[in-house]
Amino acid sequence: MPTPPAKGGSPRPPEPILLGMYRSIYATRQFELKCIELYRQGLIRGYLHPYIGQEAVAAGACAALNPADYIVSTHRGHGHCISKGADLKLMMAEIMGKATGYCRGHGGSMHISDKRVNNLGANGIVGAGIPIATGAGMGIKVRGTDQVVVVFFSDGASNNGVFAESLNLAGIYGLPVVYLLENNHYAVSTPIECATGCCDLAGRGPAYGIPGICVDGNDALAVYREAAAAVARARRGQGPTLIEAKTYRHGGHHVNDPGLYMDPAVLAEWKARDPLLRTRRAIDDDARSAEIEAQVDAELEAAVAFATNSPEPSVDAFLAGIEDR
Amino acid sequence: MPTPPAKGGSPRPPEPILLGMYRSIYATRQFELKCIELYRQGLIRGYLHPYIGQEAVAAGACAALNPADYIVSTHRGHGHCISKGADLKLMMAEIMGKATGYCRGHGGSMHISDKRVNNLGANGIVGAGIPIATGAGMGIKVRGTDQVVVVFFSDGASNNGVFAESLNLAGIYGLPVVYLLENNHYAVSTPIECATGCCDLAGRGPAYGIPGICVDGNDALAVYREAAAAVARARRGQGPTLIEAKTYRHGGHHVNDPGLYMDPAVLAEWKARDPLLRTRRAIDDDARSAEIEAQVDAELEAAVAFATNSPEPSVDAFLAGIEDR
Amino acid sequence: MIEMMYREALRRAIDEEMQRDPLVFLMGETIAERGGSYKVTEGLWRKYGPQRVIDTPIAEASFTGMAVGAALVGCRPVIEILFIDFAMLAMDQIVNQAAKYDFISGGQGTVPMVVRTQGGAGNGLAAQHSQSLEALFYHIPGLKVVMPSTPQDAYGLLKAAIRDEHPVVFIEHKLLYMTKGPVSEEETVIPLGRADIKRSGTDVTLVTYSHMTLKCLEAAALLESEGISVEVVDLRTLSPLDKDTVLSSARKTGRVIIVHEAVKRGGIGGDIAAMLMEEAYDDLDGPVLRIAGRNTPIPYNLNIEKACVPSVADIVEGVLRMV
Amino acid sequence: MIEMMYREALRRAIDEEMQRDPLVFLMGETIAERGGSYKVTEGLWRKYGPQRVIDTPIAEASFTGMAVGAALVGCRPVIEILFIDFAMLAMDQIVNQAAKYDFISGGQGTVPMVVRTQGGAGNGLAAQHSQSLEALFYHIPGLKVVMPSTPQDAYGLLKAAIRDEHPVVFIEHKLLYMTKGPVSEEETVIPLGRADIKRSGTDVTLVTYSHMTLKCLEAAALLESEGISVEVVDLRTLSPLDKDTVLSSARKTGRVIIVHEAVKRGGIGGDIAAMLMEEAYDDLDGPVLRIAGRNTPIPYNLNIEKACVPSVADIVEGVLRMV
Ligand SMILES: Cc1ncc(C[n+]2csc(CCOP(=O)(O)OP(=O)(O)O)c2C)c(N)n1
Ligand SMILES: Cc1ncc(C[n+]2csc(CCOP(=O)(O)OP(=O)(O)O)c2C)c(N)n1
Ligand SMILES: [Mg+2]
Ligand SMILES: [Mg+2]
Repeated sequence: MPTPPAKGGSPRPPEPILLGMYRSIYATRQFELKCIELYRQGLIRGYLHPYIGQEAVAAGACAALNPADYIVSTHRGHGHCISKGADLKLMMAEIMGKATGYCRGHGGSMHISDKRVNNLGANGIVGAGIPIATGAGMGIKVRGTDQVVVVFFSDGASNNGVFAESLNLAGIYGLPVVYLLENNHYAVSTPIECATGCCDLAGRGPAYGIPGICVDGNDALAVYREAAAAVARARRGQGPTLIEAKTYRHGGHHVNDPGLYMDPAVLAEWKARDPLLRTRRAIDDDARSAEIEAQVDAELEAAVAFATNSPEPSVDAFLAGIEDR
Repeated sequence: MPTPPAKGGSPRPPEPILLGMYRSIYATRQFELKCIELYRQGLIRGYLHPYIGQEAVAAGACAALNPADYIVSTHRGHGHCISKGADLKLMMAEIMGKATGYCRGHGGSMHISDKRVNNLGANGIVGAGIPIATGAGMGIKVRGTDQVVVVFFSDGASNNGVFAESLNLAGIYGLPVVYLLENNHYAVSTPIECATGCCDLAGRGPAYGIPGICVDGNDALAVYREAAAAVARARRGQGPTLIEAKTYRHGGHHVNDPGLYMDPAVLAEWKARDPLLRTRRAIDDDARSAEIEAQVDAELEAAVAFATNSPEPSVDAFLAGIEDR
Repeated sequence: MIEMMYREALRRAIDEEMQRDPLVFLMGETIAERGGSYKVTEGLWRKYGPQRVIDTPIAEASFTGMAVGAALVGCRPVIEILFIDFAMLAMDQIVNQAAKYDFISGGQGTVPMVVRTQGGAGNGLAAQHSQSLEALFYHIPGLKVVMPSTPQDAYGLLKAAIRDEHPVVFIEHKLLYMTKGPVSEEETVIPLGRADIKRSGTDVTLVTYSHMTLKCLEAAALLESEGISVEVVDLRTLSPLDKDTVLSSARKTGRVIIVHEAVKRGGIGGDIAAMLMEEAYDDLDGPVLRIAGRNTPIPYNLNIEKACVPSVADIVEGVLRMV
Repeated sequence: MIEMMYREALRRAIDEEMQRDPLVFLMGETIAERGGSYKVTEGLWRKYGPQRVIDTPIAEASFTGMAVGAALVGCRPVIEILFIDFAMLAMDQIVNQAAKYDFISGGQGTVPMVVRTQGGAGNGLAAQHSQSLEALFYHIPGLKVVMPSTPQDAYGLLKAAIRDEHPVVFIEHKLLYMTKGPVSEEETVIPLGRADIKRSGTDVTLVTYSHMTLKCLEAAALLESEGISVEVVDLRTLSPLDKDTVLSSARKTGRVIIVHEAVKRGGIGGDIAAMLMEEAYDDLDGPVLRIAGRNTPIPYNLNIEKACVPSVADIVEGVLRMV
């Protein structure tokens, strides 16, 4: 049986953790608002899936990790990427398709990875990161380090077969993997209630032999607490955990989806529990939060300038390198 | 929570059902013993996976079906095939690769299907029948008939992603499908305890929103009872059920596997609960059972003669028909 | 003729077939109330209800398998796999099940299902949403592969695909959905397996299909002004392949270039080139050439993306090199 | 040289690489204590323990994905997918993940993994256990494809595959496991991408690989007695393809037949034929021919199974038709 979300407020984590989480949340929010603006201006193309409203999940989970720990992300990956410590310049350059981006302009929003901080990357195939993360856990075991992997994915992915297979595999081998199911209640426009007869997604952990826990995904402190506990277990060799974090998108599936199928009343409720505001409130020190915000704003401005001024990839150089693939 | 196997004896089903089940079990047993003999003589080739020891599952489940209901089977499919009403002549001819076989010699043991009795067939890909059965259920719904599908598969398949996906799909759409998980405790030589951290396989039903029930798979009467209940629910439009039937192979994975990895003591225990002997005991009328046995023996003898005397497929005719595929 | 978008033509085909045959039904992700990501199924959910226009969870392997099962019990499922890249999740059901059932069962049952899917580069969707993977299906006996280039062909061929007794992989192109063209007013079924000469010519034959047909036609128009007469053979159906049309065009012009967007290595161009060599060697004035996708995954950036697939200029240049 | 079975040569390669590099590990179904269905991994579980020789549940999609992840964190996983038919379950991870990571990430990470698998007809295992599906991998940029025909090649190429920085699909053949041949005593790594001339000749070139190499050699021996000198080029690695060796043999003999077991339509033979036409047209004395698998799933019955794949007689006859 999954643990229900904790009642009342979450205990305060150490101050630097709290501030770090706020930094992640604020940076993700501002970064994405800027991306949407650039998208509307035609400066970003392709698919762009905002994480707005869900930022506490990535911020809380990544706050529980060491730099050497791994994450595996999704098509909705900006928050994971930033929370794990991405350089906004390289991210923005990638999303604008520039040669200076994380992936040299090959990847775009849906494919950013960041080797320096062990972010194994986003993925355009829903669910595909789950076995990859499981394998990263196996690799850690083979190499004998004490690293941990957190893999993010959402409710839609949890109905894909690789989710079940991977939980099962991680359970047998006792792998150091935390499966972080961000239940944002939708897969594109399909509500989770229409995609499964069992909405207790955390309950699928025990069905495959691993613990399943449910947490308020809009509460960064709560996510941090559960993630830290799961990470600690994994690091001690006590195996994987499934954490379901309940959350909600503040908008449509991607930047071009108005999300008209979302019930405005429900959306308003979730917006009232905006993880950004809640975390800022938890800091309860306007000077500290303002300081973080100013830093992020400056960083973001620099990132946009860097990306804007960066060159496109060279076609000739690109073509020169491909014939051996 | 899955229902534990019923304690004590099962209530007696109607006499024709009981006799029919015994006929299925006895015919499957004799048919396979004959196949093994023919295999040793080099008259059968390829993979041959005996169902010996598990016959009560197919017999019990198929006894709960109408002729118009469908079954979907596996690589270990002789029991399903016979219990659904196969003609032993056409089966034996197929397994001997003859032109007169169910599949004209194209399929062999692993691929027999039988359109006349709505057996959609065995499958060489573990787990692949599960979504196919789910789709048959959807087809029934679209066509508006009151048919039901029973899909057989084993513990190994239940760790494959299509199992989870299919339960989930059947749950959402309320499909008339009974998922009959024959837990024979092994996938080839891998014990189920090594293949999952959660050996309560029936418990995976609720994780995907459908009921999960556990039954003694060596007790044909118990299997019949649970299958009949699940089939009745499905026929009434009350959706799918997962039934886990616990059973055991009396030998190795296939005809060439001595199964040395099986614990002889455990095997002896299961053999003591041989479904054939138990069902014969349930009939408790030596004349009736002997009559059935004599009928089957004669049928089998005729089947072997038929298959032996049947021609091989013609190479020329075969090649003439293929270039348009 | 009525002017229609490619996606409207597809929708009309599905609509007419659903109307005609209550055993036709649809499954896919967000194809119901939302009408599909490319709006092909728009309005059908309202018209035919949730029993026949069915949203699925993200479970390509299993809902494809469901189509196999539904086909086996007498229905005619039409499923949508949103990107052909995602069909990789369903390969077991397509390759090992759908394609083989009729054969394995000794003819006891066919699998009349259609997998509608979509491929190609051109929108900055990067390496996992831009592939051209038709060659993977073309190689599998038991599968038919259809790739229409015009609204009329999309319409008539989808109807034929739905009526076919065998599994059909029906591959649309993301850059075609919004293209317009005339579609016949009266109901029309275009038989599978017949190529269409989209432009007659005498000097060079371009054998092509799907979106590249448009580029070949553009190239042919440009070449005409240079006095070169180009024939454009649109295969429409890759499998079964209309060898006769390809061979007779090749015999007429003596010069053939196969143009496809898919990666050259292992693409279907090689197969057609080899077939031409085997069957029309003496009628050829020189080697059959291939103009095809570069040997790389498709990148996100639009400039380098563009460089990965054949352009009109590449085709013009190829023809000029040949004559 | 030591006389060894193909499967023993594979085992020796894995053993030496596991010994050399603690980051090499194995995953697959019943490969550990049981040693694998074809006995390739026999004894390795005992030697290297359950941490490095790992049995998996029947979950091809996810354990293949696990190999991708393990490779990304620095290991060198070697997985076994027992039949290439079952690789259809893992196509997303092979095609969309393993093959693309290096590219998508802009070079931030390679995926040094080996998928060992096995194909081909010949044991009455029917349509889902007998396919030759190499063409599906050959078409995907980012994948290497290796198909050795001899114990020595199996040994040396598997070692190279394990050391390669990129994903390698290493395809064995069920009829080769028990074949014997000399294997060098000293450690030998055979670089990927180099074909091997298994027999020199001057009249006709047979381009082939895997089990068909043995049939081509048999045919060549028979033809010699008729005074025809046949060169047998064993590709060994399909991708990267050793064009140079193929081209120079073609230029030498002027007559080429490509022989493979896979279905002709969309098989790699077409690609090689087209390449030869594009690059060596003037050196050819006539069309490049293909002798390949029939256009059908493989049936169970042994007689008709045999009729589906090229025989020595087919090859002999093809050569005789050509000279
Ligand atoms: C295998 C696969 N099927 C379908 C898609 C198309 N698609 C992209 S995002 C998405 C919804 C994913 O839902 P969920 O897993 O809940 O993630 P969320 O968008 O909520 O973050 C779909 C269906 C895909 N990318 N991959
Ligand atoms: C997808 C796939 N993987 C592997 C195999 C090889 N294989 C054949 S039977 C079998 C074991 C199946 O175990 P289980 O599902 O428990 O069925 P049982 O043999 O016990 O009836 C395996 C691994 C296969 N046929 N298909
Ligand atoms: Mg979601
Ligand atoms: Mg089993």
